[in-house]
Amino acid sequence: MKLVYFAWVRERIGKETETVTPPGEVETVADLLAWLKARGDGYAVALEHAEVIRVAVDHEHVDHDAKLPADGEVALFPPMTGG
Amino acid sequence: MKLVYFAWVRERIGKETETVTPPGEVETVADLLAWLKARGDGYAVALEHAEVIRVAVDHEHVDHDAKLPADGEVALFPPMTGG
Amino acid sequence: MKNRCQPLVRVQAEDFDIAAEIDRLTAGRKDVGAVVTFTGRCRDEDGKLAALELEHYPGMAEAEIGRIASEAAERWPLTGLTVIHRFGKLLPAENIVLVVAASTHRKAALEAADFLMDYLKSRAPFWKKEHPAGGDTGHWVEAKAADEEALGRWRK
Amino acid sequence: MKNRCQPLVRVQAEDFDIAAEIDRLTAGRKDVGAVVTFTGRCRDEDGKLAALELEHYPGMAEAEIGRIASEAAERWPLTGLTVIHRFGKLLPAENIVLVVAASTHRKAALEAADFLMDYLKSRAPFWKKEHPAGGDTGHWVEAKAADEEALGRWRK
Repeated sequence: MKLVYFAWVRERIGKETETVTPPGEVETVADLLAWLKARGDGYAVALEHAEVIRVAVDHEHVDHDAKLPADGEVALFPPMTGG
Repeated sequence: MKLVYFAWVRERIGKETETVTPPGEVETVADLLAWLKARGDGYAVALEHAEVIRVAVDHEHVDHDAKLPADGEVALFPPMTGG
Repeated sequence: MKNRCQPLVRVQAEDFDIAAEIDRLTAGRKDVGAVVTFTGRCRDEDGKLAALELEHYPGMAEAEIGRIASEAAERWPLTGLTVIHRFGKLLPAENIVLVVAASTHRKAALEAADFLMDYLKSRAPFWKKEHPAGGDTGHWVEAKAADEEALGRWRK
Repeated sequence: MKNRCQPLVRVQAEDFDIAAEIDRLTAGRKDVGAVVTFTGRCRDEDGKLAALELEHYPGMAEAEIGRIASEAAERWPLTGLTVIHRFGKLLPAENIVLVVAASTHRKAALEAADFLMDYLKSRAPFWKKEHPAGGDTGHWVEAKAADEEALGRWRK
């Protein structure tokens, strides 16, 4: 699974993208966020308030209770401030 | 008192402007419309439905119960269709 | 509102230049976060309309648009406001009216433009005569009850 | 709506030309009665801001704006719709975003532009970093609850 990060999520985790293979019990977006948070300091800071993190799967917004795709690109980012 | 007419009010009355001196009992805009209506065929047609006629005194919209000015420019026209 | 902008109002036969009017309100300004333009244009009504003739009340047209624009400048914190209304004979695809509203934040500019258009429709002394394709005699456009009702949204 | 227009969406670093974008939706067209443009610009916040950096999610930015624009084209009878969003470093007085909505009647164009801006603010994957005057380190702009709440107006 390819992960991509934007804005302060990217800065706190310290990388733009990475490929991960979460264990089988990581089924939903919320599971993924919890699993990533335990991976180290940068992740812990970036995902401290996991509920505000927005997630897109293959370029589409998804809720935290959405099932993760078997494969594809999962993006994590702060609330958007465009326009 | 100078009267000016626009759009179909102007076309039906058959003139753009005229100066009139209504009798003393013509005190309000409604009085003026009633008095004009009796002046001839064009006026009768133009002012048949006097309630829809819009009136401005010296370039400002006024209601039909407004007092007429001693002097000045009184304009009669249909509901506006600008914009 | 103390720092309300001074609206620019023009009533003219000639066309206007939208880009130039935006520039007038924004050039060199670092406090303008949002610019809204509304352009009203002459339609041909599926080929049924050959031209539109816009009669206006000179003097009152400028004064009334000025009053409407000043009210908008009092109600919304605008950094600039321009209203241009044309008169005379206009062909399909020609511009009729332009509103440019500039402000720090987006809602003020959008609402002010919306308000201006509602009031121009029902309060500015202009009357449209439609000249049908085929040369038949023109007829005056009737005011729509919906246009008058639209003003109700803005009454405080 | 069967005859819905095909929106044009662009995500780019370079500036846009508002007049050219209006022309694209109106040139030679006799069925367009109203054109609304909304331009979002970079403000200097009374001199406190030196620049704005706009990060975006390439690919998703175009896709998400396309979805928002398509929804607008379904909800309102537009004759044309263009959305351009810039990214990269922008200075005060520079343009950030442009929406051009064209329609037969005025309300559709105004409401569609309003809808587009509300959704772009809260759904398009762009993030603003403010670089303060004086060279201090930049900070990410926080999303406003009011922007999220603004979407409620459009829920059917």
